[in-house]
Amino acid sequence: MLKVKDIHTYYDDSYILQGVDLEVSAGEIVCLLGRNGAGKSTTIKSIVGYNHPRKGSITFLGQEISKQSAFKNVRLGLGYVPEDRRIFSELTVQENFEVSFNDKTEIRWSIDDLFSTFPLLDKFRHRKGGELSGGEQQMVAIARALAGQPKLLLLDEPCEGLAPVIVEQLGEIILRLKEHFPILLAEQNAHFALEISDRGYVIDKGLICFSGTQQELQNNEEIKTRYLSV
Amino acid sequence: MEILLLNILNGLSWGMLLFLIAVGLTTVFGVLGVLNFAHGSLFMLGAYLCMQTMQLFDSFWLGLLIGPLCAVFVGLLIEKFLLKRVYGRDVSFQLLLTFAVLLILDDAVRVIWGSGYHVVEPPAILNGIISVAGQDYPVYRLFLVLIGPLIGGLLWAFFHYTKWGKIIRAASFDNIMAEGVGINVPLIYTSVFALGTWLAALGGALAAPQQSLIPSMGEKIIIESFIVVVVGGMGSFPGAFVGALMLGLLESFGTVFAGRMQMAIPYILLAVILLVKPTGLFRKGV
Amino acid sequence: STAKIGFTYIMSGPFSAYGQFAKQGAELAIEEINAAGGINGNKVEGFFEDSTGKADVALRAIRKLVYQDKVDMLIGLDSSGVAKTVVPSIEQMKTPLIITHAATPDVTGSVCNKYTFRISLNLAQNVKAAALLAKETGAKKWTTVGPDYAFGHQSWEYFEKYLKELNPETTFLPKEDVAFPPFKTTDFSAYITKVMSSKPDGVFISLWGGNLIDFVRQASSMGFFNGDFQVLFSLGAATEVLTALGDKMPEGLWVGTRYWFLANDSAKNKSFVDSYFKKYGAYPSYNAHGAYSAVYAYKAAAEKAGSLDKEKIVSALEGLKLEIPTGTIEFRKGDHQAVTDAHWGKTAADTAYPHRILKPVKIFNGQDVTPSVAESGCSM
Amino acid sequence: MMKLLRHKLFGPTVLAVLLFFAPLIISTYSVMILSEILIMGLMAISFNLLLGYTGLLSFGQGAFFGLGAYCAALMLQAGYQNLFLILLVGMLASLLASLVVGFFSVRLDEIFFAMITLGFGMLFFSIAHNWLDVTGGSDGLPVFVLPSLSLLGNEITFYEPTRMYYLVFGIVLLGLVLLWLIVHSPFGLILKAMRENKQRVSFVGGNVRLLRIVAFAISGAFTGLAGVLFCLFNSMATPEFMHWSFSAKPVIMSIIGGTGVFLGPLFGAGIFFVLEQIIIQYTENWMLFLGIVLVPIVLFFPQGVFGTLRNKIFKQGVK
Amino acid sequence: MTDVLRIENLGHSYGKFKVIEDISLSISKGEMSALIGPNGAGKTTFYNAISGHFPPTRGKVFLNGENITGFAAHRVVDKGMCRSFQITNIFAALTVLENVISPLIIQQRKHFKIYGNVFKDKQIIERAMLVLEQIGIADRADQVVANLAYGDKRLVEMAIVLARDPSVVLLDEPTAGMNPEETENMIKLIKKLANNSGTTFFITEHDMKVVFSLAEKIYVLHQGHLLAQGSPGEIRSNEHVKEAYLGRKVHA
Ligand SMILES: Nc1ncnc2c1ncn2[C@@H]1O[C@H](COP(=O)(O)OP(=O)(O)OP(=O)(O)O)[C@@H](O)[C@H]1O
Ligand SMILES: Nc1ncnc2c1ncn2[C@@H]1O[C@H](COP(=O)(O)OP(=O)(O)OP(=O)(O)O)[C@@H](O)[C@H]1O
Ligand SMILES: [Mg+2]
Ligand SMILES: [Mg+2]
Repeated sequence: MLKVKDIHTYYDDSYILQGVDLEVSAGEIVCLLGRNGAGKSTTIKSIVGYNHPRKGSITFLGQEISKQSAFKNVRLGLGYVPEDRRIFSELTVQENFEVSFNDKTEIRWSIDDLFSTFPLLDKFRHRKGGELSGGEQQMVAIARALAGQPKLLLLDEPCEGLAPVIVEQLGEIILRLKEHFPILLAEQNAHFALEISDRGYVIDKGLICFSGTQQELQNNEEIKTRYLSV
Repeated sequence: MEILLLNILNGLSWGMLLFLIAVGLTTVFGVLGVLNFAHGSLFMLGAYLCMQTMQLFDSFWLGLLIGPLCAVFVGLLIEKFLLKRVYGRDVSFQLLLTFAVLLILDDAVRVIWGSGYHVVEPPAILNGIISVAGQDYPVYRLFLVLIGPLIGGLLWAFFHYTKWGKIIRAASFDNIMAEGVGINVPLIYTSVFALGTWLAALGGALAAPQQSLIPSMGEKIIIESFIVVVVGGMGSFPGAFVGALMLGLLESFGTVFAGRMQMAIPYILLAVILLVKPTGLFRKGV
Repeated sequence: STAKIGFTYIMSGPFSAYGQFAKQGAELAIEEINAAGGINGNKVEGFFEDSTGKADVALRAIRKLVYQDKVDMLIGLDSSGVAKTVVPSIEQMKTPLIITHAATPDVTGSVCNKYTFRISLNLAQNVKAAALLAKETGAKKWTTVGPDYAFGHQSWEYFEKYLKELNPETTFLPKEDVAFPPFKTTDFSAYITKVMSSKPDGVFISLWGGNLIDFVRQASSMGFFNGDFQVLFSLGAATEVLTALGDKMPEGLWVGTRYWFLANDSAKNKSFVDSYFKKYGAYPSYNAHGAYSAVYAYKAAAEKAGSLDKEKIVSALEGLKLEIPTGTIEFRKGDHQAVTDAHWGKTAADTAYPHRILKPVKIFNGQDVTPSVAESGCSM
Repeated sequence: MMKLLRHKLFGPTVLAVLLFFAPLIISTYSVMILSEILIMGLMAISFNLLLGYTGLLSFGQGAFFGLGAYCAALMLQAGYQNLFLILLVGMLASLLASLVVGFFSVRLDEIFFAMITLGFGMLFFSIAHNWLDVTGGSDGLPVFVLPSLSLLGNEITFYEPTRMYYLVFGIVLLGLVLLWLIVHSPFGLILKAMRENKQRVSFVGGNVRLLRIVAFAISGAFTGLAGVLFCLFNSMATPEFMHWSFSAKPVIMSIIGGTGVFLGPLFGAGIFFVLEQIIIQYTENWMLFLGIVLVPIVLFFPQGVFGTLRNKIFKQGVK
Repeated sequence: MTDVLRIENLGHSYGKFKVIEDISLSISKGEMSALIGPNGAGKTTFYNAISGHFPPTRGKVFLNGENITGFAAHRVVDKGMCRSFQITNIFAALTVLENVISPLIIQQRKHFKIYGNVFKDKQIIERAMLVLEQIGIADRADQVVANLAYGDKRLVEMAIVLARDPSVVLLDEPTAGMNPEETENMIKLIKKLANNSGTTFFITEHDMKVVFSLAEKIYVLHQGHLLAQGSPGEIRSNEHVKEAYLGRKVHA
C-alpha cells in the first residue's frame, strides 16, 4: 500500500535520512521505532510531503508521491497526526473536523461518526481547540485525520506527554482503527508500540537498522538495548 | 443637534470606507501573516482603474465592477512573484518588500496616468442631494454608509458559515497543519490576497467620486487602516469594523473639539488602545 | 562657454505636477534664449534636481548643483517650509537663488539674505489683494478654511490683519471656530458642515491642489456654494485645479492666483502663452510662468552686470526692473521680493477653454499689495 | 597575516582609516554625501540596537532624531554656541523622551511595538508640526550660525564642508565605539537573550520591561545625537524628521545592510544613498526604480547585503 | 518553620472556566516532590500561577515564609524559585555557554552593566563552565543551541535553571521527549543535585518511572483538585488514584 524506497532527506544542508526503506500493507499496524532524533518524524514528514526527499521514491496506492505537496497526498488518502498535535486552536472541535472533511471521496466517517467514535469529545463539540488539554487535543487530532477519510494513518508519537490511563485508551483506539485501515506509528515508547503493532522498523541516524515482526523485535535483546534502550 | 447628526453621518461615511480598506488588510494579515504596506496603493490602483473603465464604458457601475477586478489581477501577480517568497520571514522584511511594491505601484501609476489630478463623477442616481436635519446632504455619502456594513456582513457570513471561510480561518491559524489535513494552502493564500486586493480596490473605486485621484492617495489611508487594524486587533474582523467606526467618528468630531491637535487623533487613539489593551480591542480570529 | 542654471523642484511623488510645469517653463525659456544667442554670448544649460518636497533632500540637491555641477545660478523651490529652512545655507554657498513658487513671506522677510530673491507673488501680496476684494464685497463676518500648516495659518493671519486695517468693522471667527483640515485630509465634509453652521458672511479659503479639488466637489454636493455668503479662494485659479475640476467648478466664485494667462494683453504674455501652448499643448500654469520668468530675470541681470560672476549677478538683480508675462516687476533692493501685480477674478464658463476662466479679471497693482520693506521684517 | 585579517577589529579599523583620508581624494559633494551617510549610519546602528540586538522593530525613531535636531536648532537660535553642550542637551532630551515612550511601549512586541512607536512618533510629529511658536510649525527652524570649537586656542568653524565632515566623522566614530562597547557588554548579551526569548529572561530573573526601556533609551539617545549632527549639517530642523517616513529610513537601511552585523546598517545607509544618487541621475521615476532594486535585496539577501556577502566570503575562507 | 514553599487555597480560572481550585500544600527544604495528574488536570496552570507567569485568581503562595503571591516572574526568581518549561524555552541563536552566562549575569546583577567583556569575567565563566560540567554538556559550550539535538536542548534548559542557583526548582516534565538513556541520566542528575546542594525540587511528569524513582512525596491533581498526597507507596496503592490516573496496567 505504501512503499518507501531508499529516500534521502535533508533539512537545508543537514543530511537526515540516508536511505530509508519501509513498507506498509493493508490491515497491519507497523511501528517505526528509534530514539530521539533518529529520524522518525522526518520519515513521516517526508511521506506526508512536507519535506520532499532529494532522492528515492515513495509510492502510495501505486502512485509516486515523493514530490507531491502534502495537501494532495492527504487528499489521496494519507491521514496525518503530527507529533505536536497542531489543533486549530481558534476553531471549535467541530469546525476542526469540518475543515478537514474530505467530501471528494467515499465517505466512511461522517462528522457524527467521529463524535461517536470519540464520545469524550462530544461535550467539547463547540469548545475551541486551544482550550482543551493535551490528551483531549490528541483525540481531536486523530479524529480530525479520520475526517479526511484516510486509507492509511500516519501517527507521530501519539502518546508523548499523555497520562498512562490515556495512553491505555489510545492503544485501544488504535487497535480499533486498524480494522479500517493500516497504520504507521512512529514511537519512542517501545513498550507501547510493540504491544499494539504487528511489525516494526528500527531507525537510527537516518537508516533503518532492523526490521521484523513484533515477536522478532521483542526477542532481539541487542536491538532493544542498543537502539531502543529498553 | 443637527451638527451632531451631520457629524455622525460624516464620521460613518469615512469610517465605512476605512472599514473596507482595513478589513482587507486585516484578512490578509490574519491568513498570510503579512502586513501589506502596499494595500493603500491597491486602493489607489482601484480608483484609477475604475476611472479608466468609466472613461471607456461611460458607466460608473461598470467601473466599480471591472476596475477592482483588474486590480485583482495585479494583486495576483504581486502574490505569485513577490509575497510568496517572504511568507514566514521577519516582519521587517515583509514591510520592506511591500514598501517596495508601494513605491513601484505609485510611480507606475504616475507614469501611466500622469501626476495631475483626476476626478470621477458619481453615477446619476447617487449624485443627488437629500435634506438631512435641514441641511443638504449628498446621497452618495449615505450610499457609502450603507455599503460598508453590507459588504462587511457578507464577508462575516462567508467566514463563519461556509466551508471555504472556515478553511481560510484554519489556514490562518496554522498553515502547515492545514496542508496536513488536505487544504491547498498556496491556493488559499493566493485567493485571500486576491480578496484583500479586491476589497482595497473596491474601496478605491468607491472613494473615487469623493476625492481627487493622485498617485499618493493611498498614503493617508494606509496609515489609518494600519491604525484601525491594530486598534481592532490584528486579524480581527469585528475589530476592523469597530476600529474604523471609532476612528471615523473621532476624526469627524475632532473638527469640533480637537482644535489644533486634529492631526494627532488617530495616533492618540492608537496609543491609548494599545496601552489599555495591548492586543487591540478584539482577539485574533478572522 | 555656458551659463549654468540649476533648478530645484518637486519632480517626483504626489506634487510632481508642480515640478513638471516649472521644468516646462524653464526649458521653454532656455530654448528661446539659446535660439536668440544665449546670455552674453554664453549658451544656457539647465540642470534639474528633485527636491521631493523635503527640506533635507532639497538642500542635498542644491549642494549637488553648486558643488558638483558648479552652476552659476539657482532657480526653484516649491514648498515654503523647504524654502525657509534651505535659505540660510544659500548664503554659505554664495550662489544667487530666485524663488519661483514658495510663498512664505519669511524668505524675503525674517530669514532673508543677500543671495535670495523671489520673482513670484508671495503670500502677503496675494492675501492683501484678497483683503481689498473682501472689503468690496461688504461681508462683515469672516471665517476660513485652510490647510493645517504654516501656509494656511499665515494666510488667515494676514487676511485678518489686512482686512481689519481696511475695514475695522469686520469681525473674524475665533481660532477654534475656523476650519484647518490637516493637509492629508480627503474628506472635508466635517469641515464643510462646521463652516456652514457657523453662518458667516464671507469665507476665505486658502486650500490648494488636491485639497482644493476635493473641497470644491464635496462642498458643491453639500450645497455650500448656494449658501448666503461670499467665498474667496486665494489659489483657486491655478490651472491644474481648474483643469481637473472642469465644469465641476461652480461659476461666479472669486479666485486668486499667482499668474493668470489671460490677465493681460501684452506682447510678452501673448508670445509666452502661444509658444507654451504650441510646445506643450496646454496653457501655462503659474509655476511654469515663474520658472520661465526667472530664467529671463537671470538673463537681464547678467546683461546688466555684463558678467556671469555670482556676486555681480546679485548686485545686478537688486533693484532690477523687467517685464515678464505677468507684467513689469522690480526686485526690491530692501528684501529682494519682486513687486508684482496680483490677479483675481470670478470663475466663468467659456466654451473656448476646457476649464473655467476668470471673468472679470481684477488686477491689483504691485505697489498696492506689496507690504513695505519695514513691514516685511527683512534686514540684510 | 590570516589571523590579522580575521580579527574582528580589522575591518572596522581599515574602514575608519579610509573614512579619515577620504576627503583628500573625493569631491566636495561626495564628502557631503559621506557626511550624510555617516549621520544616517549612526541613526541606523542605534536603531539596530533595538531591531538586531533586542528584537524590537521601532517605527518611531524619527521622533528622537527630530528631537535632537530641534534641541540643537533652538539652542543655536537662543545663542548657545558650545558644541559639547548642544550635543549633550540633544542626547539628554532624546534620552528622556525615549524613556517616556519606552515606558509605555516596551511591553508590546513585534508589529504591535512597531505600531505603537509609529503612533508615538507621529504624536511628536504632530506637536512639532503644529506648535508654531516653538518649533516653527510645518516650516521648521532654519539655523543661521553653527557652533564652533576652540581647540588649542584656535576657533574652528564648520561652515566649510570638509570641516563639517570631520566633525561628523569624529562624533559618529565616538558614538559607534560607545555602541560597540554596549553591544559587547553583559547588557548587550542580555539584549540578545531577550531577542531570542524574553520569557526565558524574565524566568531567570531579568526584568524584561526595565531592560527594554533601557535599551530603548540608549537607542533613543544615540538617535538624538545623530539628529543633532543632522541639524548642524543641514542647518535646519523640520517636522519631516519626525514623520514615519523618516523613521522608516533606518529600518530600510538596517535591512539592506544586515541586522545581524554591527556595522551592517552603516553599510545599508551607504548602499541606500549611493543607489538613490545613481537612480536619480538617470530618471525622475526614482521611486519606481528604487522599488525595483529593493525587491531583490529583500528576496535574495536574507541577512542583508553586507551580512550575506560577509557570510559568503568567510565561509569560503574557511573551506 | 522549614517549609520552603507553602501554598494556601490556590485557585485559578481562565475567564469563567475554573481550572484549579483550593490547592494547599507545603514542601520542606530539600524535599523532592512530584505533582502528577492526567492531561488537563491543571499542572501547568498550577506552575504558571505560582511562578509568576500570571497571578493566581485566588489563594496565596509563600516562599521561605515570604508572601510572593502575584509577583512578576523575575521577582519570583529573585526570591529563589526558578522553573523549567514543558516546551523547551532557551535562547536558540546563542551558544550553550551564552545560554548559561545570561542567567549568571542577571544573578550577579551585572545585567545593566553596559561596558566590559563578559567572556573575560572569570567569576562568571568559571561558574558557567561548572554548571555545564555538572549537566554534562561542557564539551558543546561553543555550539549554537539551535543546532543541538533535542535531548541536549533539554539539558540546556536545565542548565539555565541551575545557573541561577535557586533554592526551589520547578521542573515541568523534564524528561518529556527524551529517550530512556537520557531520561536515566536526567534522573541521576536531579538526584545528584538534590543531594549535593540541598535544592528543593518540585516536578511534574507523566513518566511514572521518573516519578517513582525520584519523588519522596507525590501530589495527585485531578480535575483541578488535589486528589491525594503521600509517599510513593501510598499513592501507588491508592484506589482513587488508580482509577483516575494510573490505570490498572501500570506496574511501575
Ligand atoms: N527543522 C530542522 N532543521 C534541521 N534539522 C532538523 C530539523 N528538524 C529535525 N532536525 C534534525 O533531524 C534529525 C531527525 O529528527 P526527527 O525529528 O526526525 O527525529 P525523531 O526521530 O522524530 O525524534 P523525536 O523522538 O525527538 O521526535 C535530528 O537530528 C534533528 O536534530
Ligand atoms: N489559556 C487557556 N484558556 C482556557 N483554558 C485553558 C487555557 N490553558 C489551559 N486551559 C485549560 O485548562 C486545563 C488545564 O490545562 P493545563 O495545561 O494546566 O493541564 P496539564 O495538567 O498541564 O496537562 P498536560 O499534562 O496535558 O500538559 C485544560 O482543560 C485546558 O483545556
Ligand atoms: Mg519526532
Ligand atoms: Mg502541562
